[in-house]
Amino acid sequence: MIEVRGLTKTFAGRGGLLGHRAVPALREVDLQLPPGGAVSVIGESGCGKTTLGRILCGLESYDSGSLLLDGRDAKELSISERRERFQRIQLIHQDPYSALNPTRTIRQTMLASLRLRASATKRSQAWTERRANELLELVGLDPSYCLPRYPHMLSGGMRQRVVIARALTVDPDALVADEAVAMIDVSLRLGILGILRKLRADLGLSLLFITHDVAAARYVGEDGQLYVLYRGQVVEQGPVDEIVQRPTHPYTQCLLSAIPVMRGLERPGPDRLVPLRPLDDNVEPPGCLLADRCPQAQDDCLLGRPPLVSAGAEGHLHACLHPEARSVVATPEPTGSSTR
Amino acid sequence: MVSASPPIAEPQSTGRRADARKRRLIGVGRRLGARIVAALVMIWAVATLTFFLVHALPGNPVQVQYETLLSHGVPPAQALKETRIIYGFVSHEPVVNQYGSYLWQLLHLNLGQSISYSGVSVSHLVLAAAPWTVILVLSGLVVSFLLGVLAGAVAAVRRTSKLGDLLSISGSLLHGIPQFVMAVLLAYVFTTLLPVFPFGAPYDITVIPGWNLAYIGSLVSHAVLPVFAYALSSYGGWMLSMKSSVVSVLGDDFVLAAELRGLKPLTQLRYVARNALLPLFTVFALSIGFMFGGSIFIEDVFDYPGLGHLLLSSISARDYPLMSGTFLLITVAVILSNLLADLLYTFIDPRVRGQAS
Amino acid sequence: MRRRQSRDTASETAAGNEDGFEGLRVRDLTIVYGTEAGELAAVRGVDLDLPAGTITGLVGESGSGKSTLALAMLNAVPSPGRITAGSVTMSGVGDITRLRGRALRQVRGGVLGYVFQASQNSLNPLKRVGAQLLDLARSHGVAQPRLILGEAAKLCERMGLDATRVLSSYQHELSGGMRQRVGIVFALVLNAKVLILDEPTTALDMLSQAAVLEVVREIHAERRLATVIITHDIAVVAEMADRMVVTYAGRVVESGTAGDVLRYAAHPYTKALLRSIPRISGDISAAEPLPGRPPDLASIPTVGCVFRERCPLAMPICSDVDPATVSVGPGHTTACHLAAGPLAVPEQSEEVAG
Amino acid sequence: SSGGKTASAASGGIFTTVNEAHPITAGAPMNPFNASGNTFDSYDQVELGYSEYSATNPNATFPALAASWSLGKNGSLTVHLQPKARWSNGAPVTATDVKDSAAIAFTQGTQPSNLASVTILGKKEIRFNTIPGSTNQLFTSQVLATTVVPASVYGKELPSNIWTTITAATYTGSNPTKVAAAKKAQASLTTLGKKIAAFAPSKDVSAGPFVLARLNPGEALLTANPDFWARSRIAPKEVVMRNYTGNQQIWNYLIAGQLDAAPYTAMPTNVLHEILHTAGNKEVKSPAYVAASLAFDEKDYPYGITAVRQALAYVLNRKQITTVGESVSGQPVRYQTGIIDAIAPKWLSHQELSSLNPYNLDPAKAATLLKSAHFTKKGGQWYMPNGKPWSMSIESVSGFSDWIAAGKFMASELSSFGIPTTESIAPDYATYLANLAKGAYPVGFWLTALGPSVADAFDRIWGPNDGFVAVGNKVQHSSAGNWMNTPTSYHLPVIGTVQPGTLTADLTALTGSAAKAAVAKLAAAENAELPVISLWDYVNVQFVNDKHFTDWPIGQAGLLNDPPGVWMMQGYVHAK
Amino acid sequence: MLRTPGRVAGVVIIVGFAVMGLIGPWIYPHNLPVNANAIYAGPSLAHPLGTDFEGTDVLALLVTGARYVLLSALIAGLVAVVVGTTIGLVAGYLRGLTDLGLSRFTDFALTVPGIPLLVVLSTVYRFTSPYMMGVVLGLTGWGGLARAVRSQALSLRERPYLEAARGLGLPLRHILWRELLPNIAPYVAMNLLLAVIGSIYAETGLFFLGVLPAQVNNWGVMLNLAVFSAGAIGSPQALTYLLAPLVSILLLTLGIVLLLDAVDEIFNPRLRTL
Ligand SMILES: Nc1ncnc2c1ncn2[C@@H]1O[C@H](COP(=O)(O)OP(=O)(O)OP(=O)(O)O)[C@@H](O)[C@H]1O
Ligand SMILES: Nc1ncnc2c1ncn2[C@@H]1O[C@H](COP(=O)(O)OP(=O)(O)OP(=O)(O)O)[C@@H](O)[C@H]1O
Ligand SMILES: [Mg+2]
Ligand SMILES: [Mg+2]
Repeated sequence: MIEVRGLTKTFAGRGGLLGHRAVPALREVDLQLPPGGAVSVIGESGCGKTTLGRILCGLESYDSGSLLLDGRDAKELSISERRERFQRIQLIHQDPYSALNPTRTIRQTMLASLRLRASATKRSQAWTERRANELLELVGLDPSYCLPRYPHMLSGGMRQRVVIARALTVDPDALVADEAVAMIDVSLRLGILGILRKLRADLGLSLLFITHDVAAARYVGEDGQLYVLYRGQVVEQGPVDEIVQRPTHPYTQCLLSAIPVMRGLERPGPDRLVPLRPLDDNVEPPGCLLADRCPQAQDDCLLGRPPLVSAGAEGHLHACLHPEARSVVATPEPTGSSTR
Repeated sequence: MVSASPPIAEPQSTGRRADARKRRLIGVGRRLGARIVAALVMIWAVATLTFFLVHALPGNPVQVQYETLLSHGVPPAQALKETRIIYGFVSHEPVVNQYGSYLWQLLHLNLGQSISYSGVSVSHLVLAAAPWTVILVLSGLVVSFLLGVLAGAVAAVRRTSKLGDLLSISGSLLHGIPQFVMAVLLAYVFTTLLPVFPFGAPYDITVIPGWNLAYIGSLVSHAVLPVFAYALSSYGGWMLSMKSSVVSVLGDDFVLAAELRGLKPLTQLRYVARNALLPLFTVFALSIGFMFGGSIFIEDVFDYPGLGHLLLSSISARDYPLMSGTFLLITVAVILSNLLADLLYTFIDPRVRGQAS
Repeated sequence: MRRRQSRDTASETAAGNEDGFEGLRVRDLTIVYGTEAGELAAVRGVDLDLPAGTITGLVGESGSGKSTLALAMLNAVPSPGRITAGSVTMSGVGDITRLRGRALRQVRGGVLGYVFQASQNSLNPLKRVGAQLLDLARSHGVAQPRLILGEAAKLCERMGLDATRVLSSYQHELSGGMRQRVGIVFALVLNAKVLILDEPTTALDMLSQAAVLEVVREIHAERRLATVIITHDIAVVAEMADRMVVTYAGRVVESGTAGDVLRYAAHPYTKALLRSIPRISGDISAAEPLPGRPPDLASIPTVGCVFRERCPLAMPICSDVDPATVSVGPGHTTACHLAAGPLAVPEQSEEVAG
Repeated sequence: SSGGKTASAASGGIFTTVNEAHPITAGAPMNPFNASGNTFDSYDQVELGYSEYSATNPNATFPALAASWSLGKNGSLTVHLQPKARWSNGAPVTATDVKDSAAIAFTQGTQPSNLASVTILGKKEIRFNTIPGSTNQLFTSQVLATTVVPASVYGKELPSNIWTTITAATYTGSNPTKVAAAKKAQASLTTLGKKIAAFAPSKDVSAGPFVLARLNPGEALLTANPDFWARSRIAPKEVVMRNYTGNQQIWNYLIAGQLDAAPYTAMPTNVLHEILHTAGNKEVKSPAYVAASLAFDEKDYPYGITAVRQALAYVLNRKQITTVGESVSGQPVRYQTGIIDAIAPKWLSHQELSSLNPYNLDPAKAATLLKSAHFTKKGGQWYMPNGKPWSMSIESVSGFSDWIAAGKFMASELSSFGIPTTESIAPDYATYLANLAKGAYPVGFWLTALGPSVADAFDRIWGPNDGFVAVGNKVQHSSAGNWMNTPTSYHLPVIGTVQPGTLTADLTALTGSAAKAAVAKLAAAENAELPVISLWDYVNVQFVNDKHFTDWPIGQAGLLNDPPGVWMMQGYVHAK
Repeated sequence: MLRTPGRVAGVVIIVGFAVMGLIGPWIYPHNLPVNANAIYAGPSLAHPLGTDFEGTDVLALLVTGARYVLLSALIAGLVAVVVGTTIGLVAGYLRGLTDLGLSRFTDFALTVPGIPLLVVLSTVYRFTSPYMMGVVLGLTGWGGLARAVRSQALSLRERPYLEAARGLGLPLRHILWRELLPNIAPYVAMNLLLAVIGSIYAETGLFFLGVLPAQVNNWGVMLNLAVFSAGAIGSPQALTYLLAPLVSILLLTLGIVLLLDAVDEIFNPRLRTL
């Protein structure tokens, strides 16, 4: 079980020059990732998704709050325990092109950590080779083709599979996929998503799925939770389908309205909203962070930051003073048929 | 506060803009200040290095100077005073004091007195020599920069043609020739084989210095060879960097975008040129340093009376105050030119400037 | 002044030859790239109509030749590529592939507005947006370049941008969504008739994407443009386009109204592509991955159906004979042997013979 | 660049030459007492007279500011100045100028060694008095070598009691209070000397044929002084004085035909050929009173052994060494006498000369000598009597290309003889001298046979560098400054015991046959004991160019050793 | 790797000089023979490149002088690369205060102009040993590399693959040597070659200036003697003496330059053909 409570992170601001404004990336985020569970995080660019993922993997520090790993605060772990524990949370990076060392063959990449594992568990050299083959096959690659090759000789989709296989070499119990398919060709995305789905089902891995693509989140974690992040704050959370079908927070509603509709196959949601104005992160409204962009904003929204409260349905929370359920996502066209 | 409607009102955004501009200005100011402080620290470090260098010299010349004066029957107090005039410090004082008085003298731009040019202050000598080096370095730099950048741009644009190949090869070849070799070759060709250019003085003594054609012509004709020795030996570097810079800028999206928007070829060229030249400024800064260092060779071969020449003559005369003063000035020149280029860069590249906002 | 005049007269004479079609017409376009393995076709025998007032969506996987096709519309295929056959005819201008020099330059930006695949970096990083707009105006001989700033400011405000701020900004001071909109401003500020958007939203998040698409839709309607949206994201096209063109390996494999193509997809590739996209609602397990890899120049078959290697329904004829483009509905065509019917006799099309 | 190209036959135009004395430094004071002062001897800086470099009469002097002079009975010298001599500001040159100049000489340590005081006898007449009881054969030449500067400029720099101080400083008695006072006076003169050396007059005031007009870091321009006493003799209208920092620059100027007269420069033969190839260039030779020698520190084993030094003299091929080192202006030494070969016959009789050992090349003889001194040769390598292998290092100086080349060549010669030898090069002459004085080099180069005075020549061997210092009229031997460490007396086969140090000191006061006898003894001592091995005598090779000027003092050996300004004062150098 | 003729030429030149430096001193006697009758002789069968001021064969001087030049340049290159890479890597990878300190130090090293510093140092050391010369040259020449390596390390350490390596729990040793270094290897190798060229220039330059004693046999000394003692600039007789070391320096640097562009190919798998 991975859990964060009140997680807050502020960046000093890029450029490092004096007089630069601090950037709050996460504000008091609470999140639970149960074993075998899936949590998807959506939000617009810069809302802190990557930061959250990296903190969970132990790759980034945080200012306050706590990160509990199987109930133990990560800050209380010894260095070796931390390393060992964080090893079991692996990050799948968005960019498959830079996630593999260009100077090393896939075999070298795969074997580096397998060897470590083998020596720790007193297993033979042959085991590492076998395991590498196994893992590559697991992600749908042909080991004999991939192993001797350098990353640049593989396609983006293949590389992302290698990245997943590499993450599996340390037998992780959780994966953090940060926009893992954003840079993969559309036709190949589903293949990768399928692997993640399969890993959850077959190996019981838990998955933190960071994405812009709600449908993809639904595909890999239909049974999981969906968190909506806005400017580092969780504004709405709950079971995926609950949030998709009955979003209550205006921000979530805008996000979901923004999903293109396959006109002809789908019918737009009846309450679909117009797109939001661009975010100006130079201004920080005193109350609700969305107040300056919110189509539903009222005077009291500027008074204080709304807390995350129950939205009625089981596990559905939102942070809005004036919530209103809307049906914004598209629904399948009943006549959907592929022949005329 | 409560009444503020969610859409941001116009005056507020103007305020923000002004604020941003102010922040940017403050940023630039801070950056400038930081650079100047860094340069001062660097100068201090070099002064310290020079001080300890003189201390490390065999048979500590300061001590020797003091003893020599004593042996000439000069009373100790007087000897102390004269040694201090020459070096700015006296070596049998505690090191802290020596260092302190050395820095104190430096603060007053006092580099001590030359031994070989007795009675002449080092500051006087280096200041007299510095303009010649600056003339050489700057004109050499400008000539090589212009030639190299032009040739590099052409080589990049025409990189698949014969002309491009030719230019690239010329660049690589010239780049591989050390400055002193270039100087010797030029000297051989143009003072012996075809004696067209004079050398040995910065200008003909029979012309009267001033804003007259004869003087300027004489200055130019005497500087041609050393300047070209510089220019040719650094041309290759400029050419190659410019070529690779242009090639990389040509691959940038905005260049294609400019073409697709139908901008005039000249405008497109300006876009490419400015972007390609920008990274060369860092190289520019470093190369000024290089050239100050390299001026020794050129000045030696062509007997041009700049700082390098002075440094060499101070060394062969074992004129340690002059030597350390010249070395200090050469290094400070490098620091100052780096500072200048750095500041220039800040003003030229909005992205660097933008870091402040 | 003289420049404008000469262009006006040119357009008058060109207009006289038109058959009433307004917009951009691509005919039988073939584009090759010179590679180590010789000249390989990235776009082959493409016919395309981009009528004014219509948004056409061009979908295809990476490497299917979308950008190449788009650049060809401006006669700007970068070397080592070149147009080997076909024409791109703009109403009132003529065949763009034959234009050279200033005439070509005036068409680019003046008549054809292009928004870049990587519009994120389509501005000169060292100049303010406003100054670059002035450059644009001067390059196109606008009588009073300054007026263009007002025009641009209007466009900016249309797109929800703070015009004063944007025009006095450098590229790096703008966010991704803003840059994309500025890219559109540049494409339209000179009253272009055709708007070509090459993957306008790939690097954007959902909200920015929706906002940019909204802006495009509005301006398109307002100016009665001929708009092409090039993307690999079929959903974007489905949302936006009136007509939809599916390309694969440099060929148009299917085209028709967006509704028709989505609902009655005729080509196995279109069908598979549609299936491979997970949906926001409905049965999520219906999604199915598309097998195999996207094509690259070297592996595109030169004879026969280009999709046959990934096609679940491939037949022997597919490897020998180029499928002809056949009509499967009003304005809906596809290039598949199956659609042509099992008895369809392959017509030797000219480009294969040549 | 200019090379006198605008010269007209009538005026003579520009005379281009090179200043060999010191670098031309923009900003250095126009002051002859400054080490790099921007005044030029014989052009805008004149002495009372210039030495004739006579081998036999060291006092022979060409008149300059001094039109004539006469020796008094008490040894004093009365000088009559050129009646028409004027400074370039129009003021006449007077006895006061000379007196102040004499005082300045004291502050610079360049005064005649036994000068006591100066008495003004008239506006143009002045007497130099000697210290009573002192003897100095060279008093006349030393007095006449005084550089004269204008009292109107320099007088202000001198304190009014300067002559009192000088008198105090020259005290040589043993009264302790006076000795203490002398020390104090000397110290104050040294301090004053520094002040004067640093003094920078605002403009050049010259009594010479030219005045400095302007200079840049590479050249100085002098224009003819209209007030010069013998204006009509001076052909050039202007003089361009070029700076040089390395010999090769002078070669290049000469090859380009840009110099009307060039001072002596070392050069290889190929360069000489190039120079002579240039139109108008002419080589002018005169004897130079100096020889290049190899000197030993006899404290260093085994160089204290006479046989060793003799053996080395037999091994070294002086002819070839000279060819390699100084082929153009060197003459291999024939007689090892301590004076240059050119004047040896003037001092030594034919019989004396022929009795000298010529040390002709004879490696076999060298081997015999070494064996007799218990050296052994094994496997082509010589071992010293103490059993250690004998290897050598020859010291020379960076920038002295002739020494370096010769040194390298000798190293090769000695190595192939069986003494592995390397050449070691000191970074500069000052360091070389300092290390030499410290006794750091067993074998090194040394300039000997300085002349024309034979006393000076032997002083290079048995003088201060060998620990013999003249204090008053007596010579003392001390270890201070002694790096040659020769024995204080030799026992020579025919001549008997010779004490070279004392004899050398006495030589300054000897004349006639007494001097000749002393020279004979010293020459024999040098020849037998070889404290130094002379390698070559220098020949003063100068170049003149006939393009713009003619009538060079060719054949005037003495005059050629003086700078061209003196030639002109003597009526030579005419416009073509 | 050796596909282009240029690279073959480069390798041939470098190997040729290396052989010269290695065995050259053995094929000639320790003391090269002198001959006062053949001073500045022109090229002949006995002396293919003529003779010098004492009649020594110029070819022999060239060959025996190669060792000093090559050895010290190689040492200088190695020292510069080791120091520069270490400082750059440590600064870039560890960041923070270490980086600040090391970066300032690097700036300082870059600012002090090398040649004048060496000229001044020559008053302290005499550099008769190529080892000493090499070490000093190396210690004055590492700045550029350190700066380049630092910025490389800084950007590389943020690369996802390095982050992944850390995430997989791979030891620091592995990360630095196996993951990071191979990526900057082309840089380092290229800089090694550049440092070698720079050292050749600096060292021959110093000897050429004559601030270093001419005791050793070395191309720079030959140049110095040719220009300043033999009057080679003014007289064609000593021309071969001048040209021999000059052409050697040019050839050697040409060889290195020709090899430079092969370096990237050696280290970059992208450019390597499988
Ligand atoms: N190393 C950093 N230094 C300073 N600011 C940072 C840093 N990393 C992220 N930020 C800032 O923190 C905020 C959150 O960044 P983060 O990368 O987590 O967003 P994201 O949701 O992943 O965005 P995207 O969808 O673009 O990937 C942003 O405003 C970003 O600019
Ligand atoms: N300069 C070039 N040289 C050689 N081949 C090229 C060149 N540019 C593109 N190609 C090839 O042409 C084909 C079409 O490329 P194009 O960029 O038009 O595809 P695309 O559909 O726009 O792909 P993407 O979705 O990745 O932008 C690809 O196979 C590509 O590899
Ligand atoms: Mg992110
Ligand atoms: Mg594309």
